[in-house]
Parts: sequence; C-alpha cells; structure tokens
Amino acid sequence: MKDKIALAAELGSGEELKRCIEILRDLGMSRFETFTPYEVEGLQELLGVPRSRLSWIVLAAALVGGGGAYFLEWWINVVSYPLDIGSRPLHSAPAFLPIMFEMAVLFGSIAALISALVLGGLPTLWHPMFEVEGFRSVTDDGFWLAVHAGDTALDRASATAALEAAGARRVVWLGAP
Amino acid sequence: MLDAPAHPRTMGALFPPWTNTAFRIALIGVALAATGVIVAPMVYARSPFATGAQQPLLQPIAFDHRHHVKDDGIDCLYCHENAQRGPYAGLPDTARCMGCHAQIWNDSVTIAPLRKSYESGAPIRWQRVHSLPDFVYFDHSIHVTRGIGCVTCHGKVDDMAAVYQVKPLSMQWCVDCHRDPAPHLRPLDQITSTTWQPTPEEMTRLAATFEPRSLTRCSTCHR
Amino acid sequence: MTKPIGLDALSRRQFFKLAGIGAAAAGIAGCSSRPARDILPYAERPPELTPGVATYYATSLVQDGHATGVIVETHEGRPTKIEGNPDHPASLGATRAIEQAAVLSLYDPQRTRAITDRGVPTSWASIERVLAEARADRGRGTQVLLEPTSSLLAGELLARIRATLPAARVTFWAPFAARASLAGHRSVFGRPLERRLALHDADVIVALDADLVGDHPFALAHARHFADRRRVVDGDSRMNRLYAIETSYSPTGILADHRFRVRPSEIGLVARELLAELAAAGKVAPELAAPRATGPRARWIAAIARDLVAAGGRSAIIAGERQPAAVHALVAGLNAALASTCVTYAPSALIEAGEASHDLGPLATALAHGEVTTLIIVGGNPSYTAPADQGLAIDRAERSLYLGAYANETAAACHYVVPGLHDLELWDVVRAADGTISPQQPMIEPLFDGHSTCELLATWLGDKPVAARERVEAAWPRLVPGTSFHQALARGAVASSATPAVPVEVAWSAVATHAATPSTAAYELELRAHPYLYDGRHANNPWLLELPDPITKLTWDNAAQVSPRTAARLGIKTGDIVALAVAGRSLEVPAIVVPGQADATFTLYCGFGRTGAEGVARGVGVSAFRLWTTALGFAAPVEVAVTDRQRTLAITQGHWELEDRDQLPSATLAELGHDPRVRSELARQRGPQPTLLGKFSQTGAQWAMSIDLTTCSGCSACVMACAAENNTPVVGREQVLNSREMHWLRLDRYVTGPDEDAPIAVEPMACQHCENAPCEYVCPVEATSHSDDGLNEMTYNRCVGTRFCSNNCPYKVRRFNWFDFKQHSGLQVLARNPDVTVRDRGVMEKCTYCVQRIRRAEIDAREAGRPFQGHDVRTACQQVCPTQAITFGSLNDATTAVTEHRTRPHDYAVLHDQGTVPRTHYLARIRNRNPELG
Amino acid sequence: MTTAAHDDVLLGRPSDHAINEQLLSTTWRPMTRGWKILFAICSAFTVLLFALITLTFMRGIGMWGNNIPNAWGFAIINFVWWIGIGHAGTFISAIMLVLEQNWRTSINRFTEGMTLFAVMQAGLFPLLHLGRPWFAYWLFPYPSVMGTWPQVRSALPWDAAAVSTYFLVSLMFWYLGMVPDLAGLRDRAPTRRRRIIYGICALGWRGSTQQWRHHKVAYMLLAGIATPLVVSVHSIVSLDFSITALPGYHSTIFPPFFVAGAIFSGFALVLTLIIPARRWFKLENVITLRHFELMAKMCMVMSWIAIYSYVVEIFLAWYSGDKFEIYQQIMYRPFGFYAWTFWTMIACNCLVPQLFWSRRMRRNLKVLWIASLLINLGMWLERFEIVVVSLSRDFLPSSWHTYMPTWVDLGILAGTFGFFGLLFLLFLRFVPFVPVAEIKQMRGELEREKVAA
Repeated sequence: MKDKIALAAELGSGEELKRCIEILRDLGMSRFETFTPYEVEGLQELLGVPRSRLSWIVLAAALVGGGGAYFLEWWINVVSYPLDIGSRPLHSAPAFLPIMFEMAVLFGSIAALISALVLGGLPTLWHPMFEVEGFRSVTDDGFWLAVHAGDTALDRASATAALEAAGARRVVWLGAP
Repeated sequence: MLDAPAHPRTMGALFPPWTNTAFRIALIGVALAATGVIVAPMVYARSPFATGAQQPLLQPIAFDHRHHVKDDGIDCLYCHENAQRGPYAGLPDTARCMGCHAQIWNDSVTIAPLRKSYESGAPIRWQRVHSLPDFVYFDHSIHVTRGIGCVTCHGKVDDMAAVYQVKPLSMQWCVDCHRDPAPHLRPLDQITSTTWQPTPEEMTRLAATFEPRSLTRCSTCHR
Repeated sequence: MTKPIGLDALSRRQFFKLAGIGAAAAGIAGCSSRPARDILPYAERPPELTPGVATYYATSLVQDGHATGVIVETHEGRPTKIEGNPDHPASLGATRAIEQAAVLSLYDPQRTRAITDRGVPTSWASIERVLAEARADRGRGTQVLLEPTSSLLAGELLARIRATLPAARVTFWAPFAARASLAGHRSVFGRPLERRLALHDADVIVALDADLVGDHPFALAHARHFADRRRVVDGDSRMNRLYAIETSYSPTGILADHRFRVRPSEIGLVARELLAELAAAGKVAPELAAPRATGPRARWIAAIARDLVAAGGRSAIIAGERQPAAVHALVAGLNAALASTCVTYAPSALIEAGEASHDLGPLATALAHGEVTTLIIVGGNPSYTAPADQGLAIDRAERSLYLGAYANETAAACHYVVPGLHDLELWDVVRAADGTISPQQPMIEPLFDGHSTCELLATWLGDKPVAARERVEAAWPRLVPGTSFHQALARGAVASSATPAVPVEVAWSAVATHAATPSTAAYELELRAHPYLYDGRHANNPWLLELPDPITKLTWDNAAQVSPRTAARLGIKTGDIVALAVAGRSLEVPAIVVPGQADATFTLYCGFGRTGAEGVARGVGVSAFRLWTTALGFAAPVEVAVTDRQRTLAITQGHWELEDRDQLPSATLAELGHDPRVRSELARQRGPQPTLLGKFSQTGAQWAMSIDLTTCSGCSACVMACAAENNTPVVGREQVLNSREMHWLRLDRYVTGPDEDAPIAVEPMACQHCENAPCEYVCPVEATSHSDDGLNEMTYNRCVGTRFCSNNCPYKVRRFNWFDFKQHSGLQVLARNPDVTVRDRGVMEKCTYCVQRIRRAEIDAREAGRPFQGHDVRTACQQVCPTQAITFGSLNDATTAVTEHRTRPHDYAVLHDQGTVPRTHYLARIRNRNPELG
Repeated sequence: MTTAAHDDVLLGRPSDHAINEQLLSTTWRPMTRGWKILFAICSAFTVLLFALITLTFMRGIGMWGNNIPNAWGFAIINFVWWIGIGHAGTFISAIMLVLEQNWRTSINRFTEGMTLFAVMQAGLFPLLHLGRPWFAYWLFPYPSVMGTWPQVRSALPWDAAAVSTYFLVSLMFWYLGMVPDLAGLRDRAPTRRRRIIYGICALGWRGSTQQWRHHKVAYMLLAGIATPLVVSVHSIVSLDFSITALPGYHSTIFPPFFVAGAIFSGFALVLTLIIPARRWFKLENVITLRHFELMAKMCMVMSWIAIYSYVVEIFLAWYSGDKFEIYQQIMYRPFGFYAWTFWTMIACNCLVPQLFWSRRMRRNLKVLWIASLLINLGMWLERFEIVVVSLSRDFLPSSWHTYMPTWVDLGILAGTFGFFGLLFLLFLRFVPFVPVAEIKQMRGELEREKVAA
C-alpha cells in the first residue's frame, strides 16, 4: 500500500537536503522520500536504505541465459539432429561457449535494465509529486524532500518552520495533513 | 549565457493519472505484438494454409477414389503402377482409364474430358495434390518395395471423394520417419491396404526382413 | 512429381507447347519451393518408358565423317547426357569434351528452324523443284559440296548420282580433314592408305607434332591404349616412353616423358634427321644417312634414335595430320625402317565418289568464273572455313542451297536454307576411323523441320520420299549383310567390322623428298584446330567456349601463343595485341605467353571470330582462317607488329609455377624405384596424422577417388562431363574474368621443372571430400555436412550464402552463384539432368562425387535386395576419362582399384599436412625418362 | 588507480542550473547552417546506401567485386571496421566507468551514441553479404518445420549472438544512462509536444531515492557486464578468421589484437567526431584539452599494441616454418600486388600515432583530427590486409586471383558513412549528448575534492 505524500519541500543542494532530513528526524519524523537531479552522496546511508538486491536478479538471469543457451546447443547437436560436421564431436564443448557467454550477458543485461526500472517504480508517467508546483526543478537544480502522510510525527507548523529555517526554497502541503 | 526561453509555468502534471495504466497496457501490447510477429509465422508454417494439407482441389474430372477403390476393389497399383518401378507414382494414362471406361459409363457426362483426351491425344490437366519442392528427390519405388505403404503418407484415399493431402509433407515430418522407419513397416502384400493393423510380433519380423536404416544424411533427399 | 509428356506420342509442335511444363516437371526448375501445380499424365504411355527413370540408347556422333560410338541418356524422350560406348572401338567408353557438349548443341537456339528462300519461309516442295532443276541435263552446272562422310547410305546415293547425273560435280571438304597423310602414304605405298596405330604394343613412341590423344579421329582409342601401358604400380613397373616433338603444347606434350620444342618448319627436318640416325645404325640404306642433326638437337635426336632402335618393332613414330605429305612419307619410311608392328595401314573409311575431289580449289574457281548453276552445300560451313586463297563466291552461283543444322555464315550466303539434323536426330549408318560400322539412331524427333543429307540426295535423284528409319532398315541387309540391324542398334556398332590392315611395300625413293632446310623466317605461325571448337562448328556452344584450354586455361577467346623468351624479346606480355601478317593478310590478336612454346613461333587456334547468326559465337575471338592459305598450309612465316593496345583475357589459372609448394609431386620411374629421398617425400604426403578428432562410424561403402596424374593429359573431357551431368551453369566472359567460373572440377596445370621445355603436369582438382572437412564446421546452417558414406554433402536449399566454407577450403573448389546464373527458359534448359538440383542465386555448390548416381545405385540395389557395394557406381568424370586416370570406389572394399591405389608408393594427398584427410588421392606424375637424356 | 583529482575536465565550475541550460539547450536551439548542410549530404548518402542495397538484393552479390577465392571482401572489412569503431564507445563508457576515470563522463554519451550507430552500420553487412539474405533467420535457433538448426561450431552464429547482444546491451546501457536526462528534457523542453515525447521516453523518472538506488547498481552492473562483453565481441569477430585454416587468418593472436585494434580505431573516430562537435556546440568548458590529451595517449598505447601484433605475426610466420604463412606474411603482404595497402597501413597505424609523444601535438586539434582520419584509414586497411590479401593468395597457386571492389562496393561503404552521419546528426539534435546529471554530479565531486584538498 503506497503512502500518500503530505509534505514536499524544495532545497537548493544535496547538502541542504541532508541537513533537513536530520532536522526533521530530530522532530521525530521518519518516513522520508527524496527527489534529486542526481545521486547525492551519503543520502542513501542517511535514509538507511538497504543495498539493492538487483545484482542477484541479474546473476540469476545470466545463469538462466547462459545455461539455457548451452543446453540448447547441446540438445540440437546431440539429441535433435545429430550430424557429422567435419568429424567434430557432436558435443563440441569449446564451440558452445561463445554463445553461452553472450546469452548470459544478454539475459543479465535485460534483467538489469528491467529490474532497475521496475524496482524504481517505473514506468509511472503520473506521480503525485508531478502535481506539486515547481517540482519540475527536480531535474534541474531542485533537491526535493517529501514526507509521507502516514508519518505520525508529521506536524504542519513545526515542519514548515524547520524547513523554512533550513533554507527551503518552497514548502508545499498536499491535501489534508 | 544561453538565451533560453523563460521557464514555462503551467500548472499540474504533464500526464494525467490514467496514463500510468494506459502506458503499461501499451507496453504489454508491444511485447505481445513482438512475440506474435515471431510466433505467427511458425504457427502458419504448420497450418494447412502453408502445407496445403486438407484442401481438396478442383479436378477436371470429378474422380471419386471411394467408388473405384472401395466399391470396385481396384488396387492402388493398378493405376499408379509406377510407384513400384520408379520415383514417380504418377497418374494412369488416358488409355488405362479407357480400358474400363470404353465399356462402363462410356457415355457419362462426367468423363467427357477423358473421352476428349482419348480422341485428341492431349493429356488431361489434373491438379497435383502431393507436391514436393524441386530440390527434394523422393523415390516411390524404394519406399513401396521396402515396406512403406501408401496409407502412411497419403492417408485413407479410399475414403476421399476428392483426394486431399493428409500429412504436412514438411521436412520435419519426413525426417521423423527416416530416423526410425521400423514402426511404419508393413508386409509387401499389405502395401496398398488402408486397414491393415500390425501385431507386435509381426513388427519385429518386418524389421528383421527389411532392415530399415536411419537415413538422416542430407543427400538422401537433397542432391 | 508430375509425369512428363511422352514425346513419341506427340507431334513436334505439341512438344514445344508442352516442353516448358515437361522441363519443370522433370525437376529441373531449381531451388524454388513452389512447384508447378499441374500434373499431366500421358494420353498413352510408351511401354518402354517409366517416368523418372532414364533410358539409354546407343548411337554415333560424327566428325569429318568419322564416327564415335556413344550411349545417350534420355529422360522421357529428352537427351540429357552423352557417354562413351564401351563396345565401340573409337570410344571404348570414353568421349572427348566435344561429344559431351554435343547434347547442348542439339538444343542450340540458333539452329536453323525452317526452310527459307532468301530468308522467306517456304516449303519442301520448292526445294524439290530446285533439286529437280538441278537434275536436268544430267546434272550439268550443279556442284555439291559435302563434308567428308563415311555414311553407307550416302555412299550408295552418291554412286547412283555418279551414274545418273555424271555432269554434276561432288566435292568433299572440311578444313581439318586429314588428307596429307593419304597423299604421303600414296607416294610411299602407291595407295592412299590411312595409318592405324596399335599403341598398346609400343614401347617407344615419337610424336612429331602429333596430338595423338587429342584431335585425331581415333584419339580416344589411342589414349586408352597408350595409357594402359603407363599404369605405374611401383618403381619396377614397365612403362612405355613417349617423346613429343612439337611447336605448341598439346595434351600429348603433357603426357610425354620427354618433350622438345621445335619450329613448325623443323618437324620434317627432325624426321629426316631421325632417318639419318637410323641409317647410321644400319636400319636403312646408308645413302639416307644425311643430313645428320647438328647443334643442340643432335644430342636428343641421337638418343631417341638409339631408343627406337633398341625397341625395334615395338616402336611407333607418328606425324601429325597437319604435316605435309612429304613428312608423312618420311615417317612411313621411319616406321618401315624399324619394322614397327605398332603402325599398320588400311584404306580410309571415307566415301570417295569417283571424280569427286577433296580439293576446294576447282569449286572456288568454277564459282568465280560463274560456271555454277546450282550450288548445293550439305553441312559444314565453307563460307567461314575456306582458306583465304580459296574463298567461295557463293553469290556467283545462280542458285545456292544450304542444308545445315545451324544458322551460320554459309546459311546466310545461300538462297535456300534447309534445316539439317543433329546427330541425335537422325538415322544413318556410318563408320569409325578404323572402318567399324556404327549405326546412328535418333534420340528425339527432329526439333525443327529438319532433313537429312540422304533425304536431300535422294530427292535430288528424284526418289520417292521414305521414312528415315525405313531407309536404314531396308538398306541394312544390303549394306551390312549377315548382321542383325537390331543387335547393331543395341550395341552401337557391328562387331569386328573394322577394315583390316593391308600389307604395304615401301618405295624408298619416295621417302626422303622433304626439303632438308627449315624456314629462315624470323617468326613462324602455326594454325591449329581448337581443342573444343574444332574448326568453329562448336563455336556457338557456351559449354565449350567456357571450357578452359588444356594448356593456356584461356576461355572465350583465342590468342596467339608465344614463348616467354620471344615475348620478352618483343616486349609483349599476355593480353597485348599483336598484328600477325601472313602473305599480306593481317590479323590483330592478343598474345598469350605460354611456357613450352617453341621460340620465335606463334600458335593460333582456328574456330573463333564467327560472323554467322549464332548468338553466343559472335564477337568471340578472331578467325585464324583468314591467315590460312592452301599455298602455305598450317605453318607459315609470319610478320609480327606489336600494337599498344590490350585485351584482358579470361584465363582461369594465371599461375604456372608450383611456387615452391608440394601440391604436385613428380618423379621419374627410376627415382620411384630407387631414390629413397623421393619415396620418403611421397610417403610424407599420405598416411595417418596426429589429430584430436575422433572418427564417426565408417561402415558400409566409404567413397573415395584416386587420380593417376601419369595418364592425365588435361584434355578436359572430365570437366565437360561434370558440367553436363551436374547442370553447372555457364557464366560468360565477364564473370570468368573475375574468377567466377562455375566448373566443379578444374584441371590445375603447373610447370613441374625448371628447364625451358617446361614439363607440364595436370592435377584435376574438385572437392576432395575431406574427412575432417574444414568447410563443414564453419557453415552456420548445416548446409554442408558429412554423410555416413564419407561424402561431403552440399545441401543447396539450406545454403544462405555466407561463403565461409569457400574461405576455409584449402583447395578452393567451391563455386558460388554470384548471380542467377541458371537459365530460366529457352531450349537449352532441356539439356539439364533432372536428377540434380539446379542451383539458385546466392548458393554455394561443388563436386558431390555424383551423389545422384550413388543414391540411384543404392536404391536399385536395395530394391533388388542386393547388398550395396557400389562396384557399379561411376562418377561422370571417371566414366568419360579417355585414359581411365580416375578411379572411384569404396575404401571399405579391399577389391576396389581405389583401395589398391592407396597402397602404391606414389599415392599422395594434396595438402596432406593440413590434416583435412581428403578422400581424393592422387598418384604422382611419373615420367619414364630416357637415362641418356637425364 | 583511484579517482584522479584532475580539475581541468570541467572548466569554470558552472552551477547545476547553468549546466542544465547549456547541455539541454542543444536539443531546442535552431540547428546551424553547417548542421543542415551536413544533414543533407548524409541523407543523400543514406539514399545511395539503400539504393545500392536494393540493387544488391535484386541482382545478387555478384554486383560486388567478390570472387572465388576472394569470397569475402568489402562487406566483411566494413563489418569488422565498423564494429571495431563501436568498441571505443563501450570502452569509454563502461570500462572507464568501472575504472573510475571521471573524465569519461563528459564524452561517454557521445561515444555510446557512436557505438550504437557504428554497430548499426556493422550489423548491415553480415546480412547484406549473404547470398540469400532472406534466409538470415536460419542463423538463429527456432523450431523449424524442417527440423534443422544452426550449426554452432561455426563462428558466424557466435557472431550473430555477439553482435546482436552487443547492440542490445549498448542500447540498454545508453538508454538507462539517459533516462534522468530525458526527464530533464521533459521538465525543461520549450514546447508541450516535446515535453510529452521526452516524458514518455523518461517513463516518469523523478530522481527518487529508490530510483537512484537501483539505477546506480544497474548502471554499474551493465558497465561491469559490458566490459567482458566488449572484449568478447571483437574476439569473436576475430574468430571468424582465426578458426579457419587459411594462411593469414589462422592466427592465435587475433582476439587481443582485434580488441586493441578496435579500441584504437574507435578512439580515432571519437576524435574525428568530437573535435568538430565541440566547436559547433561551444562545449570547450565541458570537453577540454585534457580530454584530447588523454585520448591521444590512448591512441598511442593502442598503436604500440598494433605494432607489437604486426611484429609478432610476421615473427611467428617465420618461426613456424610454415611455407604458406611465410609466403603470405613475409613475401606477399609487404611486396606483393597489394603492397601499397600494407605500407599505407604501417604508416597510418604505426608512424602517425608517434606524433603524440609530443604534448604540443596532443593538444593541437588540427593535428589530432588529421591523425585520427589517418588512423581510421589505417585500421580499415588492416582489415583489408587480413580479409582480402590473405584470401587472394592461399594454398594452391592455381586458385590465386586478385580482388577489386566495384562501384557498388565503394558506394555501399560511402553510404554507411552517410547513414552513420545521419543517425549521429539526429542524435546530436534530439538528445543531450553530454550527460547532464552525471556532469552535475561530477562538478559536486570535483568541488568536494577541492575542499578536501
């Protein structure tokens, strides 16, 4: 169940963003979301996001691709239609390796792309944040901080004040707190 | 600095919320279409549209095999005698037809083209039902004389009003039998039978008689 | 597949309407996967015919009156392939390239198609009127020009013509008809006799400008008899010895153990000097002991003479037919001096018609003086082939009539043209060069409104028309009494009907009349019949035009052959155009540099430069006949002028040298016997090699080939047979220039020694059917794979055309269809073999060891319940080979020749060290050198 | 090697917004006259390319100069050359990312584009050079009604797998890296229509924590995968030759030799393209002389690998004692019919890069540009040496024959330049060819390093 976003604030830099998170966290809030034009160093550690498990997906896909390719090569040469090709053995292992490798790479890469997008919640052409006035700066020089509506510690007055004090360019409240 | 236009300040999101669903459906559609483009020809190639199976052809004479084979008891090889002598089973010449039809049904309207051919000497232009590509060298006689019956490839022609192709005649279909011909063998006196059923002992005996070989080398058919 | 239409049951016109369907139905339409939907049964099937099964008939092909017996393969009444007739003494089962290509000439689109009067179609009745007029006044003013003929029917008719139309004049003429030997022998023996050779008895043979295995009418028998004495099993095998003394290289020169280059005018001198040596050795009267050879020639002439004397009666000296009568007289004397049992004499098989002359001169004169009312030309092409000093002014005749199968120059010059018949369309009884009676029977109804020579002569005589077969059948008991017509037809020859040899007495005074001084001209020109086009009669046959010359490997052109030294002196190289002038007549022709050509000589082939209506022949090469005069003969002093122009020649093999590689080892018989270095070098090129690869099961027949290079003359009959059997397309000059010729079999020709006489050896090179085939593992689609009987299979319809296989083929024997080379329509598609797929564009192809024949034999054996061992399988190249140099069979059968060849000390595999394990092996070229000559 | 603290890879330290405006504006600023002229020229050559492809399809491969023995010619040379060009792109964007060479940031998108378009040109040729291109799908395994399969001992199915994988992986890598910038265009492009198109391409990217988190891992993984991939692709291409037995093909050093050659020619083509692009788009602050210096050095290193390979090839031919190899490598290539191609190749690949020992030359863009053209020519001739010169003189002298390209061969080669140029011009026109987000991030890193220093 996706939480609604209640508060969005635009900051001028990654450092400010990180500072604001610490400030709000001091106010007891914990359910943050950030939107940045590029990856801000240290942000993920600050938010305590665990390491992406995408690598495992890619490994699995690569194994399926490579293993499947080798199996197919073996099957068509040894089982499906065995033929004497220049006296080479039916199971010519070294010759089967290049395709196996390429298919491992291909499957792994496709898995990497798709998982990166899907795990990142894409494709979503519409997102509540896009309704926020000025959010378009998120790809320019705006570093956005959002707090989920479900955060019990979220308090409109104190949060607004704290963010404005920290130099937020814009503080926007979405719907009722 | 660059003289870029002023930051447009329209309100709201670029895409409305329904686009999320629409976009995902579109993605799935594209994926399905791509799969379809690959799979559809494979399905088509196996369908009667491509193999030509199951389609009776309009022949110049409405020749009925049911009548000639079942009712009259004429053996396949009476008319298609070259099946045991050469690569082509072929069709009987007009003279062979007239051997009977000079006496029987000799004034029938149905066989008017036959009479015309007999008088003029011009061949009857039949439509070919079973055709293989020119690069395939199929030899009837080696099959017929080594225990492969008519029905194996041509189906129960004695049940057909107009002959149609039953098997796909694809290479895969040929090769399936060529890998292991033994289950398709029959005694030479049952070659033209459409009803013969083997017993397991008989199959063993047949395999010993004909010693069928697995012939999957390319030049068996392609030369 | 469809049952094709029975030709016998149809009229000619119906045949043409339906021919297209028949062609498609017979499986010759190629790689398309959509076959014709129609299926046409016979209205009435001929009883002897099973659709899809070839039928074979014996008949004879004729050149300049001499028959060669052949077996013709027909499919549903359509001749597709010609084989030699083993029962015929002039064939012994082999043919030359020319006979192989004859089947395409049958379907030549430029055949004469209708009777015409000055180009306007007319009827046979008008021809009858012309002939009736020619009958008037006992034939006065009528001249008939025939090709030399041995037809017994024509002989009868001509005898009647002599009796009833004595005022008419008959001439037999062909440019290369061998008349000089008859004249020479007449001077020595008093009778015009022909020479007969028994080469299987000869230990030492001297060929004086004689291509005894090439252009002689009995060449196929000579080649076989000669080769049978050269089957080297080991170093102690007995072998005959051949000395070839010639100006330009011939297949005989390739076969020779010693070859010497002399100028054309020196040939007679050599014969005379040999006679002098024999005289010195006491074999003939001492007054003939001059002039003795001097200079460098002295050494080898003396050595040859000693060899001849040692061989005694088991020797043969042979003069070429181009040599003048005096040389033939000399050579007859030489053979008599040696008491040779290998050379005998017998009357010619050709018809002589009383006053009939074999000289074109009187006819040319009569024409020029306007003395000819009716000129009847039967066959041949005298408008093109006549010598420059005997040109026929056909237009000076009041009426002229040409009977011929092709719309050539002569047809264009005559008023009336009557379509003639191809040898495969006619009934006749002819004789081989040894006199053997050989029936001719048609394989097919005449394709066009054709008439035979006999029909024309009979009509001239005013006979009632009679069917061709009846004419022969009725005459048979009279012509060949005591024999069965049907047996003769089945066999293709009447057994033991050769003319017996006659005893001869030499008039020694007539022997040495040849002038003892050679020409002093700076350069000499030698004119020769082309090995394939002959006198130009086959010039419209694209198969022959594209067949590389045995020596020069030139296609689609003729060129003046010149030795490297002379070329260097003149500053010319291959392709430079030179102007050759003989007696004021000049001809511009490209030069081609040929090792082994005599210095200061040029050799030019006749048969090119055609100007008739034949589409393919036009514009190909230049006509050497324009330099030919009866006064000077085939060898003449020539003036040479070098031009600054060039013509790129379509040569299929530009390199002569072995380039220090060992693909064609050769040795002398003595070395093979005693030289351990030679033996170990040969042994290095065969036998097992270390490999990581395992073997697939090799049970059953395991096909292999062995080619004996000692008996390969490079005659190229195998190349033509391969093309005819396997439907290989013709690509044309432009494509040959870019090395895109499609022959599956090529004859690699290398100079194997350093000396200037340039010993040449030939190595037939087709797919080697390697066990570890490098082509197979690089094909991405399994289009080339290995069969369980050891064939390297090429599945055309699977090929996508990456050409990777060709790159990895060390022998470069694969051929690619760069364009859609196959013919789609036209008459000539009827010559195709329906048992072989016609390849589409973009597809690789190559030698299959004639897999269609193997599979046919396999099916036949299994249907008959016989175990299949493949003793009866012969490849097309093997079957045609005049010297039986090619052996084919199963390696798993210890009784086959091919297995036995593997054990010989000179067995080797080309590029053995590449580890490809080829199934085609070779027997190295062995020369039986005269120890005296090193 | 750790991150080199070279600060001269981004001049002037522009702000995030300034970077955004400068680098995105290439997509909406009106194109210059030069661009339009080039576009017209490239379009014309593209038309020529497809006309000649049609001609080849209609008439057959015989329209080319190939023959037997030279069954391969221009098509394969062009294939190898173009695919080699692509390698530098992957090398810069993937291998140097893994090696943390931050200077690659400024040029990686550019070189990835080059890779893609070069591989597209390369991919044309294996298809075109088939005798029956309509059956090209037989190289892929699918359940056929013939019951037949590809023959995977051949290097060609490897090629098909490698090249298609390479193209797809390059495309995915390029796209994944570009998603944030496409989002940037969605938010910044001047018209609504453009914003919608870019917006669809950006898939709704909003730079959220989760998105950056997975993006970073996936990008690094793709780079990591692409590293062995790029090595494998040209190794496999080299196996097209070295699995055969042909003298001149049959060489075990081919895989590394080919990979190095590929990167060599690729860097040269990057230089060829980026020097004019940088000037036209006024990117002197983003693509600096330091970039050129480094690329020139790379060229020189690769040149030495090429020199080494040439020497080893000739040495091994001699050392093997194999008469066919000796003839091919020592007699025929340097002194035979095609000797001029050999010596031109040596001049271009071995001598020209030695200019870059001089710092002045490395920083002289005119010299660099001309040198890059010569290297491209040299590398093309290197493939000519391998493909044609080997084939024209193999084992049996009887089958020797030379090869001459026809006008169709030359036209197709010229056409691929046009098609490549056309795609590249469109790329420059419609997507940010310097990665915006990455440059902003690099600026931040550079500043932090400065502070730390």
